[in-house]
Amino acid sequence: MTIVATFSVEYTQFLDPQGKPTQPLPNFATNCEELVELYRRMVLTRVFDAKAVVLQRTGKMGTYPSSLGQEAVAVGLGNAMRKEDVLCPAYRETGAQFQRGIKMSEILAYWGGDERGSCFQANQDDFPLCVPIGTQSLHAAGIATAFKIRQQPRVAVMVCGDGATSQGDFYESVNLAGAWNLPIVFVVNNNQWAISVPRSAQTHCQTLAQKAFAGGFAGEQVDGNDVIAMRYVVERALEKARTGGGPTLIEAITYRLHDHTTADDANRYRDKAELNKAWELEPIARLRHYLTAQGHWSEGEEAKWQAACSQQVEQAVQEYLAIPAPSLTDMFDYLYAKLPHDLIEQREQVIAEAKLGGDNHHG
Amino acid sequence: MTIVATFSVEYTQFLDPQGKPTQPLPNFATNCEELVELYRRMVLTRVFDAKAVVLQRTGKMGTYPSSLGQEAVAVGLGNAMRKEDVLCPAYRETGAQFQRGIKMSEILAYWGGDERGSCFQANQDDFPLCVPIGTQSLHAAGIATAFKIRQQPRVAVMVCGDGATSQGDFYESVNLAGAWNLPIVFVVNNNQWAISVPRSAQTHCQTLAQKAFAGGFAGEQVDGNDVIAMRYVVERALEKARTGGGPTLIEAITYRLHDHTTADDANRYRDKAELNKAWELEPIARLRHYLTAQGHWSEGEEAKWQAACSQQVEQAVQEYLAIPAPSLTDMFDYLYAKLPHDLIEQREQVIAEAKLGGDNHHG
Amino acid sequence: MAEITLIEAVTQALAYEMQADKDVIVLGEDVGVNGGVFRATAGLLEKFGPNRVLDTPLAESMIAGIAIGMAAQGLKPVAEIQFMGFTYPALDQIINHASRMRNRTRGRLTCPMVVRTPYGAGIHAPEHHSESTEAIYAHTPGLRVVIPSSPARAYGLLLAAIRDPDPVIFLEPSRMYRLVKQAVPDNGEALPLDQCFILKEGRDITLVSWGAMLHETMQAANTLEAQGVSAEVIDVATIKPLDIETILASVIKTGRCVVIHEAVKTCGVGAEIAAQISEKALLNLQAPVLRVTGYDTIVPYLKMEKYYLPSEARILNAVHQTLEFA
Amino acid sequence: MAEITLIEAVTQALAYEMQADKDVIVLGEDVGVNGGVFRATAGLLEKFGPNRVLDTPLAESMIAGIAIGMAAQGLKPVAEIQFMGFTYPALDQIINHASRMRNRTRGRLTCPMVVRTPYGAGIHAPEHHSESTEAIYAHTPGLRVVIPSSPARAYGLLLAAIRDPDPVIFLEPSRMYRLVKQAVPDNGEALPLDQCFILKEGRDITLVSWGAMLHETMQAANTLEAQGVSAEVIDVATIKPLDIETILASVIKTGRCVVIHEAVKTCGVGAEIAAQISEKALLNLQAPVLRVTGYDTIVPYLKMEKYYLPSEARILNAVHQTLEFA
Ligand SMILES: Cc1ncc(C[n+]2csc(CCOP(=O)(O)OP(=O)(O)O)c2C)c(N)n1
Ligand SMILES: Cc1ncc(C[n+]2csc(CCOP(=O)(O)OP(=O)(O)O)c2C)c(N)n1
Ligand SMILES: [Mg+2]
Ligand SMILES: [Mg+2]
Repeated sequence: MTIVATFSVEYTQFLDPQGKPTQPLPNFATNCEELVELYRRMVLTRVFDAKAVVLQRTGKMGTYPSSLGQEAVAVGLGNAMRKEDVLCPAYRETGAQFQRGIKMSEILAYWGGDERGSCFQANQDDFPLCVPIGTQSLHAAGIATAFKIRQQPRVAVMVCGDGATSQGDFYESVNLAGAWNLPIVFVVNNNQWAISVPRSAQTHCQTLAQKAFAGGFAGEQVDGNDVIAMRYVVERALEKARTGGGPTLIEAITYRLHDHTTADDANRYRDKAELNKAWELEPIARLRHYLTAQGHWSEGEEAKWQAACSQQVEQAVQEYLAIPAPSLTDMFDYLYAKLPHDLIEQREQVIAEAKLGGDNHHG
Repeated sequence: MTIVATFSVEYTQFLDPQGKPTQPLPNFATNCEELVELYRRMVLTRVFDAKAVVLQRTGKMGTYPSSLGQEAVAVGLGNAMRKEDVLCPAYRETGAQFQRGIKMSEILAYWGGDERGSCFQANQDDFPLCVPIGTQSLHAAGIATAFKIRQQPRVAVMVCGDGATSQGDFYESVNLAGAWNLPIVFVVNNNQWAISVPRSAQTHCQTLAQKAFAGGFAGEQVDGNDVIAMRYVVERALEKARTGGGPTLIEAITYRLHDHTTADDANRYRDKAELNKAWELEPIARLRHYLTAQGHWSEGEEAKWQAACSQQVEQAVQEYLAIPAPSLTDMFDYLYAKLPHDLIEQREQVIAEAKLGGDNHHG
Repeated sequence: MAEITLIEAVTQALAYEMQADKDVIVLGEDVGVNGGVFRATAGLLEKFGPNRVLDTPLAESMIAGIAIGMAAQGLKPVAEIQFMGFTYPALDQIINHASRMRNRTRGRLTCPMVVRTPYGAGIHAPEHHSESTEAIYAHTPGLRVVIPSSPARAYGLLLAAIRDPDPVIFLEPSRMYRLVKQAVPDNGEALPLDQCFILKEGRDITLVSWGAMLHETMQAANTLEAQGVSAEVIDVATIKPLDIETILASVIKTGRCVVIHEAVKTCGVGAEIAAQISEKALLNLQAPVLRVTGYDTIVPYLKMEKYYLPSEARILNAVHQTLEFA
Repeated sequence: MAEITLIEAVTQALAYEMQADKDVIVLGEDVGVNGGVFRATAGLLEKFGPNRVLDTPLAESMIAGIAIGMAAQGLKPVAEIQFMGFTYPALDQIINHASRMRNRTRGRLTCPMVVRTPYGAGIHAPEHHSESTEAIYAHTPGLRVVIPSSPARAYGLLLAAIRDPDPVIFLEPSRMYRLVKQAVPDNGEALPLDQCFILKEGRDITLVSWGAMLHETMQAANTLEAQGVSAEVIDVATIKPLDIETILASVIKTGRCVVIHEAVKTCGVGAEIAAQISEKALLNLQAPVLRVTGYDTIVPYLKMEKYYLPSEARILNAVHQTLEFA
């Protein structure tokens, strides 16, 4: 027997849970203003998130998946991406989407049950949230294929959860990305749970990073609660992809501090002790500790920024609530570029029925 | 950066292309009678295969996928399996199927366009040939799940091609096998081609064996033209699975010496030189060289065995050709356990129409 | 006897049959500790243990595919797919294998499996949680397709589905999961898998529906009663094989028929029913068979989904059109 | 002008449009060096290079899924799936994404892609190579479904499909690939994507069909002509959106109709056509609309497949039943 191939998975972390550097920080992070910016974005994401949950609980919005505790993943990757790159998210990447010009009110509109929430006004290329788990990975691979065919220095970034890595579509995109050396970065938000199924039951892999080996390219782990590490590894992977170096798979290790969605109750299946332990690792306090220790953040600034976030979010909520009802006929008018003849009658019918239906309609 | 996990792929070979041992042979192979048996089975497979191609070419059978050059893969694994194990084949495993009690005439009937070819008379549990590439891997995982639930010391063996490893279903079964520690062996017949797509274009992986790492278990390479190595690694993997050690993925490196099927013409896309080189590695000559060198095989024995094979195959062909036409109503009678009422009329119709249709029928 | 909801009836049937037959295995995403996202499998893990209730990794093709392998070994897998919109990755295994294994092997290998999934719109859920593509399954030879519309029928039909020796697609109208309660004796009695149920007898018109739309259909029938129109209401219940005899007998009696379903109109199951009625009872028809269905669009998100779903008013409108046809 | 087969017309249309529009990209298994297992893409790699003709790894969900991403970036992917029986793994991407992207994003992202696949039985191929499940696609809002039945229509309709700004499922009747030859000018002229074609005018009965079954349907029409029965033959060509107006006009003229397709009967597209005729032209019908279809079974392997496919005799039988109806 001879050994014909060997592989290894690296792990990157710069700040430990107490906010102490575990190794020299990367270049960008020596500039504390950049770090403060990352910090502010994480807080903004959390404030938005809490508000979205309240909107759902008070009947002003539909089901919502909180990204509590996973802010560093989204903010780090969103920050590393360039405008011309394309993001194919799952549904816990609001922190990234804000940086890509997607409006808070758009995201609220989406979860409020309004398709217009995906008609991003300031971002024409990013994909909308993706509900069928893992399917967006192939869209990202297709986008990356287009970049490659047109020789554009752009990168597709796809984000999915730990559960999504069990899907065939995820793997098929990983395999293709390797085979075609596509400019794509896979970010796996390993928040340890897929609804009630723990990471350990999802796969026997020691790391999710090694899923990349099945595509013949590098996979790595990163502390997904360390926004510095997160931004660092994503930026490096983007650069590599942009310059023809091909795909990278990044497993970001973090934790879902909330229920799966507002429709879920994690108490049914999750140990309280595990949750408490996870709180000690969360990304915002960690970076705050570091910035405070460096003298770049204070309680006063915290209070001010919290207030600013609340205000910004509140304004977005007002915008969201003020969106006029969609048109009845939208369900026909955006189905095809041009309404096919067989839908003309139905389109008229929906208008007539709405008048007729009145209170008889399901509510 | 720290390294958190490492992996490697082993390669096993006992006989080199000239039939010279590259390392001490495993126990079973020190008994030359066993080797002669394996040799005979490979030759039988090749004789059958050649005849099947002739049947197709002469209009006596439909499309047929030759396993020329890959006899060691099928014969080695078929020989290692126990009767109570279950085989989920693709369509190039005739050499294994013969050892599992499946009749030559059944296989011919299948390719002759007769469903009864999959109603194996002497093997009630093996799955039929599988045309949708890679899908059988999930059936094997389900069978292994049943073994595990019932605590039976049985193993499911799934065989697929190099191309099949790109399919989502393949990966989903690999992931599940790891997660549930299933008694299953994955054998990838890497014959270097998926119709016209070469192995190098199918995936960027250095080895197909490493696809197992995405499931968190061991993958290994074997010289698939060395039947000794083939039988050895499969037997070892079966033993491991049978005793609760979980899954193994075996990549058998071999070569498709024929066209993809009788409907294909490899000259369109394959280099003659590559084919000629591959002929130098083929499994039958290799073992013959060894056995001859050991004094366990001779030209006389070869001639006798070739004649015996031809006779056995010829008899199977006669059996095949003598199978009476299927019943017209079979397409209804095996669809459900009991014919649903909505099919009664159609079932009568097919009888009536057949009388009526006569020569008007497509043929 | 306590009254139970449709979803509780599903749980009750699962528990009954798991108790009665140790080969019945429940599998799917979150069906274990969590008891299913709708709680259909609540309590089963505790009762039957992790060898009988399998929480799977997140992969629907896998769920269907391993069920085929398990069934071939004589188990009776009952797989849950979390929502019908997530059954599509499983279609290949269902169409190409589950439905064909018996025929392919001339009866040697069989596929006694059930795929359960919540289906239909109107529960204010996100995109992909409102599908009603039962026609795809009804178009697939080798399958049975069953849709209960009451707790009692959910119980009896699910028992029948699990006991059936062939693959059954069992679609549970999620809008009905907790809409009504009913006393359902836990007696293990199955209902026939190939019959319609007449929910209300009538003389003037036949209303044919299934699943959650029976709610609006019954409302319409009651409104019509008050207007002096006697409507017969049929719950198709088993979409495949279709009990066209019961429907025909009713239409021959009433001479008029409206089919109501929430799936899109084009190539929906309503087309098959209308085509068969028109073929076999043309001379009995006093008006064309009308279809009141979801529009040929994608179910709008929750803000507008109510305009997609057929309302009682739309049903009444079609009924009156039919009654006034001349 | 040389006469070409249907498959050559496909190649001609692909080459024309790739030449005219550099955004058109062909992808699929074996479409490159090999030129496709049916030779539909023969010569394209040589002509347009490996950036325009992509040999993919073996994964159909992947092929459909990346086409969506490519299309969103403004490319016009034309994906080949080797046989219709292998489109099922791609259904999730087609139903859940391709058909919905425009609607989902309110027009921001669109999906101008074509999925081409050989379809239908009768070519003596192995299992899974005989599928005709066009009804699944016709039931999916957001798609167009097109089936050519002659070289000229293959050319014109494929051009239209590629140019269409929305996803098109393009089903090529493999039994017709090399059945007839026809002169097809390579002039880049597309045919309308929403119209039926009247292949033969007639007065006594309307025969509606599509794909390879038009072969037997035309044979039957010719036989009928000799018997003094004047049959009008309609090639539906575009299954979705359905040009019911042309069909209705014909049936109103003839008063009788038989729909012929090779797909299974239950919930086939024939049901939709029959239902619409019966709904909109009930009083014009002098006999029920009959359907001559494949049986509700799995297409038998090659030994018996001819008994599955509707024959001319079966069509004639139904026509006479219709003519004699009273
Ligand atoms: C194909 C599919 N199957 C099932 C679901 C239901 N579902 C929604 S989220 C989820 C778990 C996802 O877990 P993971 O990928 O880890 O992402 P997370 O929610 O933890 O961010 C499931 C099963 C779905 N949306 N899509
Ligand atoms: C799902 C599916 N897609 C496409 C095909 C058509 N097809 C038949 S064999 C084949 C290549 C298979 O290659 P590989 O897995 O390497 O097996 P081999 O034929 O080389 O043994 C393809 C694409 C198929 N049968 N099933
Ligand atoms: Mg997760
Ligand atoms: Mg191969």
